[in-house]
Amino acid sequence: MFPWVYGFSWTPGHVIFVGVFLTVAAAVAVTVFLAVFRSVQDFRRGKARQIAWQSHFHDLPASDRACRHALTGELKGRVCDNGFDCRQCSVHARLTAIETAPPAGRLYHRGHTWVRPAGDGTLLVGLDEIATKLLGSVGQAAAPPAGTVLEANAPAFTVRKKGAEFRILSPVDGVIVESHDGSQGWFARVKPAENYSDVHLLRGHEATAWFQREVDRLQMAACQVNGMPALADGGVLEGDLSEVLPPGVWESLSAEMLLDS
Amino acid sequence: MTRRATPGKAARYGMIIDLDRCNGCGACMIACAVENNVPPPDAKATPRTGLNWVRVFRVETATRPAFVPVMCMQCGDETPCVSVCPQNAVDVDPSTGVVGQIPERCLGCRYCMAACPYQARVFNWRDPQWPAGMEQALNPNVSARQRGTVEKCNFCHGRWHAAVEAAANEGKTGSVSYTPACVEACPAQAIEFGDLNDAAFAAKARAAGAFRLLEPLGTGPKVYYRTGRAEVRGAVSGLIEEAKNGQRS
Amino acid sequence: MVSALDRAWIPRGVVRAPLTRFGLWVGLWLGVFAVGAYAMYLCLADGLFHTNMDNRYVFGLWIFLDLTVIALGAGAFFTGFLLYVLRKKELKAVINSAVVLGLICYSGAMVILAVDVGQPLRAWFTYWYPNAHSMLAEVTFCITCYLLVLCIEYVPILLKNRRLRGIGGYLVFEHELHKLMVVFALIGTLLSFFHQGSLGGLFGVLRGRPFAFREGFAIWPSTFFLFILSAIAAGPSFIALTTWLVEKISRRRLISAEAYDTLARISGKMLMLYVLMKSLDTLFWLNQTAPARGFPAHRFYEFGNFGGWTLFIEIVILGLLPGLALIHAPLRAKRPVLLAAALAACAGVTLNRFVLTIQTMALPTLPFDRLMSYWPSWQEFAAFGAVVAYGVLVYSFSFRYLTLFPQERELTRAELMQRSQEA
Amino acid sequence: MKIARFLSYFSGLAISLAAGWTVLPQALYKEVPQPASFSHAAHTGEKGGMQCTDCHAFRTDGSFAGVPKLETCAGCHAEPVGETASEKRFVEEFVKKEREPQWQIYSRQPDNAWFPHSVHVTRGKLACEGCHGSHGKSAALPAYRVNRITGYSQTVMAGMRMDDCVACHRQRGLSHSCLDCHK
Repeated sequence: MFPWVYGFSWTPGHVIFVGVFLTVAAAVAVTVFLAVFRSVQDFRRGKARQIAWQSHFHDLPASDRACRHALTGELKGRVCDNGFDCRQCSVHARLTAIETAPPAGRLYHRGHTWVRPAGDGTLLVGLDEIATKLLGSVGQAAAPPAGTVLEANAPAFTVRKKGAEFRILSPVDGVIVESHDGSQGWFARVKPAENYSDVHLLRGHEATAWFQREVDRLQMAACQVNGMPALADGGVLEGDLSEVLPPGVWESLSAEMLLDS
Repeated sequence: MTRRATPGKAARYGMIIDLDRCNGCGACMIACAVENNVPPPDAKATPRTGLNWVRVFRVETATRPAFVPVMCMQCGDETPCVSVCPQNAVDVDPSTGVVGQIPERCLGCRYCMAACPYQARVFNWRDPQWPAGMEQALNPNVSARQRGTVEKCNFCHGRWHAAVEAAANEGKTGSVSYTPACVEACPAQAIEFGDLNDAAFAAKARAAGAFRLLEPLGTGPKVYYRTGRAEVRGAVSGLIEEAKNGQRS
Repeated sequence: MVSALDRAWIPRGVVRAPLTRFGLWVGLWLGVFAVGAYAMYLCLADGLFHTNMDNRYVFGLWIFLDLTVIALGAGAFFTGFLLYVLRKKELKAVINSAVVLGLICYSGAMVILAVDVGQPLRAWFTYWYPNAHSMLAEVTFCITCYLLVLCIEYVPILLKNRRLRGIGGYLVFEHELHKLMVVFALIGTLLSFFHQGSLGGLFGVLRGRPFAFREGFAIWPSTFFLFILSAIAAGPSFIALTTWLVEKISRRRLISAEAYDTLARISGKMLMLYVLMKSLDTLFWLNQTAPARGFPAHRFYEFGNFGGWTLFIEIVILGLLPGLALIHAPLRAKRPVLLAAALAACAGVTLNRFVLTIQTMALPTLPFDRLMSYWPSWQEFAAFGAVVAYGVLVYSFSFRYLTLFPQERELTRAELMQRSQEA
Repeated sequence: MKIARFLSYFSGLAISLAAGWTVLPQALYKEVPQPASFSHAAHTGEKGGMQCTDCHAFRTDGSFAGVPKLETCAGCHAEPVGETASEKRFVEEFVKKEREPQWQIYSRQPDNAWFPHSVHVTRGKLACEGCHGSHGKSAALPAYRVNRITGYSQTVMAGMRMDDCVACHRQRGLSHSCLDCHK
């Protein structure tokens, strides 16, 4: 194969044959090397987390990636391609340009967490009703300790229940200043980051529409289970869902709701 | 680059087998096996797994049967086995015209065997074994082959080596002559061995009644057959018109 | 403990068989594998006399099946080419499965080849002292390179596993590798093109075997191109067929009807093209190539077992008919028709490989020689069984723990919804 | 910090390479002692004045005899001719007892290689040094280290690998197909 190996000759056939092979081998090696190199670069530039989330996000079923403006009916059937991060979304910016009213009450993240200004410059972060129904109360042990840096859309902490594991996504950028067991509805008090923005969070009638859809999904899944309190108005879900739903359905449903595919 | 044969000028060794003389005794097969260190067949060997470098076929014809010894034809043109070998274990020796098969380079893929229209190549399906003491009687001029490699007739190349060495020992130059074992052993003297570059031998090979096996394939075999019987030529040569002639006569 | 671990590795939102049933399934195939591994050991440690191959049948069951699985495994490169290069998005539904199938087919073929050659420890000779004129050298180079490419293509599928994706930079590497997948798709296409062709060329260049020999273009005989065509015609059919089989065994729905339709349509078109070319080639060979070498057509087909019917079945029954069924939209819309046609297409390629290997070996070239038959030994069957078992095991584990069919989750949910509405 | 990491990386690499370079050959080869010590230098050149062919002779039929038998040695060394202890021991151990020394042959070729000395030396007029290097001037026999797998000597004299044979044949325009040298 090489000039120094017995039997090699500089005939066109030999040269083409070996040349093509070495080119292919080199191309494969270079491409793999490039992938490794780029991965290292991503880490250096701190893009690793964003890439990981985008990758997760793209694996979600299309129905789970519905744009907030599709939920409210402003747009038809739009699937989000920004990883639920409306802060960089031009469509969102265009549609909300006229909206000036300051947000009131809770702002919801698509991973079923919420944020509420505590009034003293900090933010309270908690699990919403659906997440609580699915997981029960989180407990102090699971909540992240003070000093933990949170990044929007990145995992904030992990909940284990009935052998299943779910990671809870953080709704905001910031640092936890106080963690709580969730008994009062919130699990962390967060000092927002400097570039804190809440435009990616659902509010007002968006939140209502989204919440309604999520309840519908739960209802749909719950319908097949005997003895499940399925309420026509979709308002209240009774009981601990992990007890009522069959384990497979409960885990799959919880994972989808919490955006943990 | 010019290639010069080691001693003297290049030869093109060939054979002429007289089918009218061959009586199918099989002495050539035995002499070949002894000369070339072919191990005796094991208990389970069949004619299809045996290590025969030369095989004598019995061919039925319209009259009485003919016997056809078939060995490697040392194809001269577009040698089918040489181009297919993936790792150059087969080549044509320009100084003798013999197709060389080097078992030590052989992978045992058997592609060359599939390529050979004469089925002149055999494979070592198992480890070669000799009865106790018989290793002492092996021919030192021929190296024994390993299991998993292909081997075939090379016109008793060990004898050629011996002839070259003997000539050098005597300080002689020029071409050497030697006789393959099968030629020597044939009691009917049906096989003639010679150099096709030699005009007299070449003329004999191309004389009337001579033919080669499967000539239309274009492999240029250097083993010639001759017979005076048209029906034998028809049944053996593989030529369609010959076959028709053979049936008519 | 084990079941918790098992559960943690299964992708979210899909339903898999209980661990015990999966264990039984794996155990069954491990048994098949063990028997075959023993047969392989016999051949490697003792010699190839354990097979029923002989100096006439130098290629037997193994080479025939190797050629077949490599042809069927062509679905991997062709799907990759259609998806990444021609941007046929519908095929995203099967690409992962196709890659795993390709990996299994190629690695399995390599394992069998390693047993089949007499001196496997000398395999590196082909790299060190290659004969550039040999089709087999080209096949060796291309297949090993392509196996490497398939392994690389398998990496992103593996890294997307639910547990592995959480580890360090796995997902980032997966992301970067996936962005470059078009390079591998192109290299894979180039390599596959050449080795599928060279496998055909392997027989087409045998000038000493008029039954296999074909004229061609430059250094490539016509079988070179026919093998490529037939492989890419059967590849999508094989993927449709295996997907259906996995659906039946796992009792899940895995891909949409549209994905089936796309696979069938592509397969049908390529099959029709192949049948046309194959017919032309056969006519030319029977009337021109073979007679010129002293072998009129009737000499090939005057043997009882290998009569002209093989040609008819190969081209018409297993070529033209499934081709017609697959290009006709209303026909292929019927699932049983689609599956039967896909099966016929795969069988047609299998028969083609059988004819070129076994029939070529069976037919005598010397006019005074005769047709010979061959039946593989149990070791040959068992060794191939081991490769099948290996493939089933790799696929089973991949299917259980990796996302081979991205549409499965949505289909599962739709199914659950439907069932709940019916209840 | 960075330097420390580099250092640890390269020292690790160096240790691995060194280990691979030294340990592996040690494991692959085993040393076999020669039956007696022998100095080519003492016999040839100005000191001994002998030619290679005086001991490594061609037989009367023209073939090459290889390493000399005991009788050749005994021709001069029936009694010690010098003062060295090794010679004395050789005479005591082998010559007196008529015990043939089993020399290990550095230049032993594989069974399938055909190398006639007469073709190369008598006819081709090749000098011994062309293939055997300066073996004839060595003061002591080098260690004979045999490959545990192949059974061949590790120290092959200069110019005795297949590549060397082929290169020489090519250079001289001689035939170099497989069968020219393989049997």
